[in-house]
Amino acid sequence: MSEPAVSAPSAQPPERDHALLLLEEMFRIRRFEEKAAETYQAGKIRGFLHLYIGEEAVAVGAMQALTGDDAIVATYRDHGHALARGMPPGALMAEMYGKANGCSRGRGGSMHFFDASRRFYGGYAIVSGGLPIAVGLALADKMRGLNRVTACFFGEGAVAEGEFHESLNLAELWQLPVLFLCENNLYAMGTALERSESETRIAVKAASYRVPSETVDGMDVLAVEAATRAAAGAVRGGSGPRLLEFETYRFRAHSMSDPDLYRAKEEIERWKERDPITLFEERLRGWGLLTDDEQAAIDERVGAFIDVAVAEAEAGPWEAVEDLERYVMSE
Amino acid sequence: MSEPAVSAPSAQPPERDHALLLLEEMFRIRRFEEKAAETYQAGKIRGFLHLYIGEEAVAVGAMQALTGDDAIVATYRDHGHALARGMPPGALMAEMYGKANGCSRGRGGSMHFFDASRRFYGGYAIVSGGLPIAVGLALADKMRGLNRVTACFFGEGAVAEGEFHESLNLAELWQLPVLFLCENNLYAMGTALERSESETRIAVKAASYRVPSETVDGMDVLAVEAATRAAAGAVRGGSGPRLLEFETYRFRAHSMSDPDLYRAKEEIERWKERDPITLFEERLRGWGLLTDDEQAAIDERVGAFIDVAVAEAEAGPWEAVEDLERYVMSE
Amino acid sequence: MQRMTYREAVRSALREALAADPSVFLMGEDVGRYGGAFAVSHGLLAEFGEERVRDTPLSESTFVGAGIGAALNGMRPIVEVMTVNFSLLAMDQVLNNAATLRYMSGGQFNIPLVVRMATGGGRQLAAQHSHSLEGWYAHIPGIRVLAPATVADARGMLLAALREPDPVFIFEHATLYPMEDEIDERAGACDIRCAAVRREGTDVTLVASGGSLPKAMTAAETLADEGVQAEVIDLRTLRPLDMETVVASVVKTHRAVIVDEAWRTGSLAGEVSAQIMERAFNALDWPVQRVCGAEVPTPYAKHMEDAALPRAETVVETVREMVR
Amino acid sequence: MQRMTYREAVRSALREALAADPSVFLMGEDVGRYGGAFAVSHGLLAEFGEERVRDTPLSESTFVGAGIGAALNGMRPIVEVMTVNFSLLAMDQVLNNAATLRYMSGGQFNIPLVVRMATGGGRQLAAQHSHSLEGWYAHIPGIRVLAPATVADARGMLLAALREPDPVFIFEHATLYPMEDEIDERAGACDIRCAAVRREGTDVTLVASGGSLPKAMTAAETLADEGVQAEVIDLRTLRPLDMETVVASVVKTHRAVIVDEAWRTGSLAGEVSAQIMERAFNALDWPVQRVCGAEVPTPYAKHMEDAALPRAETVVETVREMVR
Ligand SMILES: Cc1ncc(C[n+]2csc(CCOP(=O)(O)OP(=O)(O)O)c2C)c(N)n1
Ligand SMILES: Cc1ncc(C[n+]2csc(CCOP(=O)(O)OP(=O)(O)O)c2C)c(N)n1
Ligand SMILES: [Mg+2]
Ligand SMILES: [Mg+2]
Repeated sequence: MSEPAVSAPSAQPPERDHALLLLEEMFRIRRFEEKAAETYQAGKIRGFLHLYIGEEAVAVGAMQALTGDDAIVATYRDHGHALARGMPPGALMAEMYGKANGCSRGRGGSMHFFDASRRFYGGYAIVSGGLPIAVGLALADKMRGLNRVTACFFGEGAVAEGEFHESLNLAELWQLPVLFLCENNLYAMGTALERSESETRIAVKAASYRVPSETVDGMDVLAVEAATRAAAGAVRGGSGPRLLEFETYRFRAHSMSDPDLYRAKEEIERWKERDPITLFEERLRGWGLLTDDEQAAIDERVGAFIDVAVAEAEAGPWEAVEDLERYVMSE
Repeated sequence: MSEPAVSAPSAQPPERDHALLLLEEMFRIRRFEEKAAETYQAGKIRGFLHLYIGEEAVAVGAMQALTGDDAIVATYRDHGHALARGMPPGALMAEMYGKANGCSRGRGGSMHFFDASRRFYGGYAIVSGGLPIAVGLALADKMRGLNRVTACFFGEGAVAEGEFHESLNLAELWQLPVLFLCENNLYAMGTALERSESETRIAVKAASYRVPSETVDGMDVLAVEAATRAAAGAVRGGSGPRLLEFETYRFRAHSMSDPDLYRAKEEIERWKERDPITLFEERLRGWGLLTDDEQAAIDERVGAFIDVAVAEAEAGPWEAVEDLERYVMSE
Repeated sequence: MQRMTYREAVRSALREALAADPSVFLMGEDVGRYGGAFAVSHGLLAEFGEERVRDTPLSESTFVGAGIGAALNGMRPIVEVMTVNFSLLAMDQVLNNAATLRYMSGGQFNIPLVVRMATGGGRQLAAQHSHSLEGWYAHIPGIRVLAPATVADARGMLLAALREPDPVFIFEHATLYPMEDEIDERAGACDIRCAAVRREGTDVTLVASGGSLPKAMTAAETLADEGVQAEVIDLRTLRPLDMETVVASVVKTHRAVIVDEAWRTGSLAGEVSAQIMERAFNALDWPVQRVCGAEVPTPYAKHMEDAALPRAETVVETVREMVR
Repeated sequence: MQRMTYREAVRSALREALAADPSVFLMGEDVGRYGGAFAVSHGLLAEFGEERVRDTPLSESTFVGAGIGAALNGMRPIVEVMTVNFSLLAMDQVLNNAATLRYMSGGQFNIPLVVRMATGGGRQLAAQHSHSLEGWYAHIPGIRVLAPATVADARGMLLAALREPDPVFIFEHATLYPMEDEIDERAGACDIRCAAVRREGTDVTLVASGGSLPKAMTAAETLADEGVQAEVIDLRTLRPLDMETVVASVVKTHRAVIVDEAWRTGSLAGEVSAQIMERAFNALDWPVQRVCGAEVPTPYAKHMEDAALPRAETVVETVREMVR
């Protein structure tokens, strides 16, 4: 049972194409979120909107370690995970517009993206509510003899809920292939981790269920990818669940309605200096893997990527009100 | 944060009168429970009946370390705790008869004994349901500046419930005077601890909340008393909650309706050799603190004690049916 | 035909399902080694092994949620929540996940999950162990709620539930487990869409379900001796409600009494009463009456609990008033 | 008199109670640093400090249970469960402890606890964040359930709840927080036993509460233009129900429509409908009607959510049918 320790920045330069892919995926999320915020201000997106800005390295790095056969369980802060999983941006933007071409036919909105074809089992808006679901998905894989991993993302705030305790115990007790991925951005809405947990080291908590865990620098996409590959490999190997704690930070408020009065501006600024995208760009340039031309090309491709998303959302049809009761039960 | 380790049998002979008191109290519980079982067979007690036989040293030893100002929270297996707390046996037996002179006016039955005058906040029949209540009782004491301990008894089965996790965290986070007393009798109905917990060392679990804990031989009444005195003292000293795990065993089935098919006869026999009452008697005789005459005197007093209980229960009146809705709300 | 108890009928359906479909498995507290708190699953662990008959820790919210997850991923879980009283700990998983995932995903997922639990009072188990919360479950869109009241239904409804693509919650009234009857042990799934007329009558309609059905039947017999022919309807499925059968009867009898063990205020009996008025107002000669549980936490003492629960005599007295 | 929002009215009651009684404290998720998910407790942490305004971890079952325990031991806790949707995680503590301890102990204990929570839909928060479960709470003996629908009640009912010896659950409809009105900021506790006639009328009785009241009032205005005088009753207290006020109105108008945001089947509207029939059957010219939420998990898209929730127009159309 490993003790928490921030993993040192991966020294090895990554393979070039792969590195640029990671960068572009993080970029996509950043721009997608900025556009979502802008569109929200314009009143085209309503309800709750939780941005992933600042945490891109976690979803992007972790998703690289998973195969198309693996399952994903996310939270209401699910845009980054959906994009990193390869869900078409138009289907996501359209979902936030409440259109019928949305990934949940406009019924779920920002907090509830789903994609059966990619085994994206959805964003769960009740904190900790997705953990038992992940345990069950993994139980089914184990009983069916399928060698697949169920990756369950959740925030550090969920750790205080009873379901975290029950789920880690059951997953370990039954040796289920669950990869628990804790996004520790230090706050649950306005409540700082040290004001909600008597023991703030989540790795120590995992150990009390005999679940091996590791604390990872969530601002280093390569570290996230490497740690997730190792953990996912162990889970795939049948040695039961693993937990990874990613130390990260949300650069924006909890949601669009959060005045963000509980964080010191300096703290936010300090973390912004560790912007996962800028950090990675600098390292890539240092390794000579990123040129201005490539940077420009990426910007352009991502810009087009976002334009397509908005265009599809704008052009999408509204679900017919007559279909209000459709999908409550199977036909 | 202490590691689990069965405490060595207390070598020091106890003060004589105190020793005989402990013995007599354990005896009272044993006989009371045997009488309850007999009365149940006779159909005078109905519903669920969970006997404390085999676990007497825990309630008796622990209760010695608590003052009348401290609060008690128990489970549905609450007879031993109620007796050790000094509740009149007649009020308990009458409660099980469903009489108006019962400690809960016949409304609670065996699982729900209450006594406001002794700060006995009741037996809770939803596993783990009493823990949050104990946390709240302790919160009130702390906020009111009262230096009192809230002792919360629960079985090891409750450890799997989310409320155990939430309650230990909150008690430690807010440094509340809660003394968590886990009666580890190895089984939750028919489910053995190792088949319900990935980590069976409850002390290790407590450590993951930074709650200091100790594992104690629950068959040694002196060890239980000593450990509880130390822990209660620490809690009273304002250093936050403590958890004690008492290793014990129930000699009877879970309840009167339990066929007890899940335990090996040999295992039960082995534990019966560690009967807390016989063990203590032998040690007292070894120390020359118990003579045949005293033994006989104790038997006699306890016999009378039980007779009074039954007589009061038999003689007690039935609550008037017209009072069915009384006590739902305050008048 | 074979004589068996309600308990054995549930067990026979479980055994049949486990034997027939490898994706079916049973999970819950003490369903294995202990043999089930009500001995329903007795023997199944020995027969099907630990993989198929799973004892869970005391973690209601998580094993119910795990049942949802397993159902989402190709399995056919049967989750036993020992009693409805403990299901409160899993209520979030029921209402926010089991009932919503299909809809929220725009129909991409469905949850073929069966959850069984014992319900009701009448055994002197006091306030925390005697709840009748079927009415709460019947309020939830996205799930089906069944209440087998006969030995045949105890078996047939479970087999039928296992064919549904969506979550089905089955409430087994704890007082019914020892009830015996002759049933066709080879009969498969039965209908779970319709209520059933358990006794024909012309003067008044008694609507009941689960543990209240025997009380309604007893009342009907007493009334028959007094020359009052009561028609007794067993709702069987509490969500969706089959009001057609109920309304058809009331249109014939012009009077209705609903028997429901739950607390009166906010009970399913109130819903049925309101729907009868909405659909058969002009056919009513008398306001629909309800015989429900008293609005108190269930007391332990027998005479107090008896006073708190609906009784056949109360039903009889209520009807006498109506047909005078 | 002073003009303030519903949000400010709740805050003023909280501030007054915290200032007046040292045993009062506020506890819940983000009530402190964040200022409350709905900014209700904004500023109270600065004013009363961390001891009296306590941010809790995400542990609904335990902080609600802790509220019960603190109330049992001399304190006067006000627990804020951010929204009713999350209260499902604490349902066991509510039903099995808060509602039963006084009764199970034969009256030895009582629980002066106030639990506040936001409720309802209408803000495009989708299926897991739009529940209206007041009806479930109103089913529970042993607790009081309040639903303030006006700015004055938002303040007065909370102050009144703090004088009750037993648990009181207050449901604040999230869409009402910005609502403004002139109220007497020095007015203390108000009555919490009676329903209120918010508008007098002679032709039909509209029964509503909480977030449904504004819809009923709007409908009444539209109907007035058509010459139909609707009497609007605000239930105010959902448990116990003040049916006298409702029945008195129906006896006068002979018609009633109940507006309730909850899913129709098993809604409190069904209970009110059934009780009106039980108590005023002969006064009814028309079956009591209900305008409730559609039986679907609340969808996100605005046009879909609008179709799922009760609307003033639907109430108007329903009444037109009845008075034709
Ligand atoms: C059970 C429950 N309680 C409260 C909330 C309200 N809420 C939504 S997000 C949130 C904070 C969760 O923080 P964390 O788990 O750290 O995730 P993050 O938002 O930081 O990604 C809260 C309290 C909720 N959705 N569910
Ligand atoms: C939440 C809940 N789930 C299930 C039950 C049924 N039940 C009653 S006692 C019990 C076993 C509890 O075991 P433990 O906590 O070890 O206490 P013990 O009976 O051994 O003293 C169970 C499963 C319950 N009462 N509450
Ligand atoms: Mg967080
Ligand atoms: Mg035990």
